[in-house]
Amino acid sequence: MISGSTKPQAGSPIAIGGESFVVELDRFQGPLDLLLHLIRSQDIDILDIPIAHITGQFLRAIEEGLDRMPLERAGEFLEMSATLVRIKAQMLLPRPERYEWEEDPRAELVRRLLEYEHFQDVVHVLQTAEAQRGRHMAKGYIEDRPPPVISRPQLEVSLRDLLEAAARIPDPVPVAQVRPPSATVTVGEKVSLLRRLIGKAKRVALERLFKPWGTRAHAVAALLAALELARQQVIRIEQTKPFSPIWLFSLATGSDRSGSADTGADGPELESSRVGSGIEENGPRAAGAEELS
Amino acid sequence: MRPEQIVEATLFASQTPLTPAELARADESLDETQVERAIEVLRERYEEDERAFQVYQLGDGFQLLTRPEYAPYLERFDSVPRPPHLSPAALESLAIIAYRQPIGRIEIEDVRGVSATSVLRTLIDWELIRVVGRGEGLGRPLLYGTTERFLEHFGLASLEDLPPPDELPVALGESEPDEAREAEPAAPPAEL
Amino acid sequence: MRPEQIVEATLFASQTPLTPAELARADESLDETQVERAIEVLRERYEEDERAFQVYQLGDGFQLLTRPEYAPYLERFDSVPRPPHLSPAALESLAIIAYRQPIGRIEIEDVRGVSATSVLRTLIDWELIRVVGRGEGLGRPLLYGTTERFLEHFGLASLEDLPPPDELPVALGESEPDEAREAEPAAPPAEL
Repeated sequence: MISGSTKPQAGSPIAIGGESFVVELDRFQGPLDLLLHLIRSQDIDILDIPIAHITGQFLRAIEEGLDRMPLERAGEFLEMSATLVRIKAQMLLPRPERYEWEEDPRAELVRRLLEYEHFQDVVHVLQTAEAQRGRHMAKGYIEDRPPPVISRPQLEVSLRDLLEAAARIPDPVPVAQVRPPSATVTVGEKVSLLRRLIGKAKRVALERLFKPWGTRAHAVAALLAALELARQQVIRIEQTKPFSPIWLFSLATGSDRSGSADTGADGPELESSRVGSGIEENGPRAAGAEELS
Repeated sequence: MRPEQIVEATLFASQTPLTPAELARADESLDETQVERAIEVLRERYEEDERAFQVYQLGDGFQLLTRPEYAPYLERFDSVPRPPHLSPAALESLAIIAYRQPIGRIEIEDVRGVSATSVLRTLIDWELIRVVGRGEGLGRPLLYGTTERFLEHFGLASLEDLPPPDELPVALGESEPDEAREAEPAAPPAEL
Repeated sequence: MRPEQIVEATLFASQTPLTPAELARADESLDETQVERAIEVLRERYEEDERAFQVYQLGDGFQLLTRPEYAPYLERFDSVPRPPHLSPAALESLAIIAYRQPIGRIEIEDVRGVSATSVLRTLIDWELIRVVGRGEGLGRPLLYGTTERFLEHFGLASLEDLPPPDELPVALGESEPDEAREAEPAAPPAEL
């Protein structure tokens, strides 16, 4: 939010220029929403957007809110500002250089805005339907008076169920494992392990060098190995803040392996496609004939 | 026992919508056609007698619900928690999916201009949408569509209850994928 | 809206019997006498119209229920209220709390890897766990522990009756159903 004092209502005119330009960025679903708001609230013809004007307003609107935004959202607004600036530049090209058959640089943006506006209408339809549905009550709408504890139905859960669940609890991470004294660990071993790992990946978490063994000796050896290789300028050690993971970066030149964290987003959704209609969601209640099926 | 009495008893006892096939399970003598006729009989009787409830169609199922004009009275009671109203972000994605299904995440994000990953997960968790297939192209992306529960949540008998795109204030020039809309004969309006 | 319509809507929507005083809460215009009169009106109408349900008095409350002659139809459905059971998620959290109490939500989530908020609420509703204190650290998080009812439910005299974690496999092996053990060829009696 850019300024908390005044909340502009949707459709209220935005003061242009000067200090009174107040837009709560949080209120908008995204760059298209904000853009549409700017256009609608100033009675601008969507088919003939004054790009320079709107771009200026858009940039000012996001300027302050941006650093308070999660990176991903900020990126979405920045992408739109880049688009606006590009269109503005294209519009400034001297006419003769643009051919008649060339599309208006604003065309794609207008198409997206119209499409977005269209779905805002659908949102409105759904909201109305949702509100109407909320006025129909089903049997069981009026809540059970909580029965006295004594009369509660017995839970159908046995001690065995509980113990089985307990057996599934993963062990707490051991603080230190007892190892036979013969299993010594040397810095040399860690150096060659690190060299092997760093050969395959551009960066390696220090943790990987000792986590599987879990003992302090391994951690110390790993750290010494890392320091040794850093001294030899094979790797660079980085930690962004205290207690955050320590990363070891290969200094050898290689292809850039910038992470792509968001790609597999579709995967796990399949698994979560059923959320229990069971007791966990709804809490206990006298089951009616709800299980009719 | 007349069919409409059996159907009435079953509808009355259920807290969730039941399809004609499910209702017919109450008695060997019943088939789906009879169930549907019985529902019609009940609807007319309730209408005539000004009962406080009516049979409504939600998706493929039928359910006894109170009429909307009684909401103010019932809201005075402690009620069981009902599904929350959907957030604007969820509604936006849902609107796009409802009209463009089957549709992939990328296409939804293109329309909204923002990431849809977490919203999609929420909608799946609430069983308002589900994966209906995989698209062509790179990585064969998952395609999403709306569920029965979607219809129930919005009190719709079918997707046809949603206004056709060209009747919305901002109509889009391009034609919408809506063969499904013409395929089925419109079900009797649920009056919701 | 006539009193009997308001009373009908309320009776319909309620899962449990409501007393005339409770029913009268639906509207300022109603008092107990009017509610009772409305119930009489409804009863007569349902009788006349041969509805599948009727208003029954249970204790000092009234409830809409199906008539007994429809029981055979309804019994064909899977509708008998079954004793509720805990979901695997709830059970898992309960196990973690039983063995690690007092423990905060964050720690439970760390072990389970998923949110525990709604599960904790369920367990508290069932009085299997309760808040036993507050932890150190940021926000002084609530700490949960098991209750008397937890012990009662699982037939434990005290928490010490829970097998120590490292004996769990043994404990589970011992409580194997007896038939399984009897199926095994028994060690030949010494005398043979």
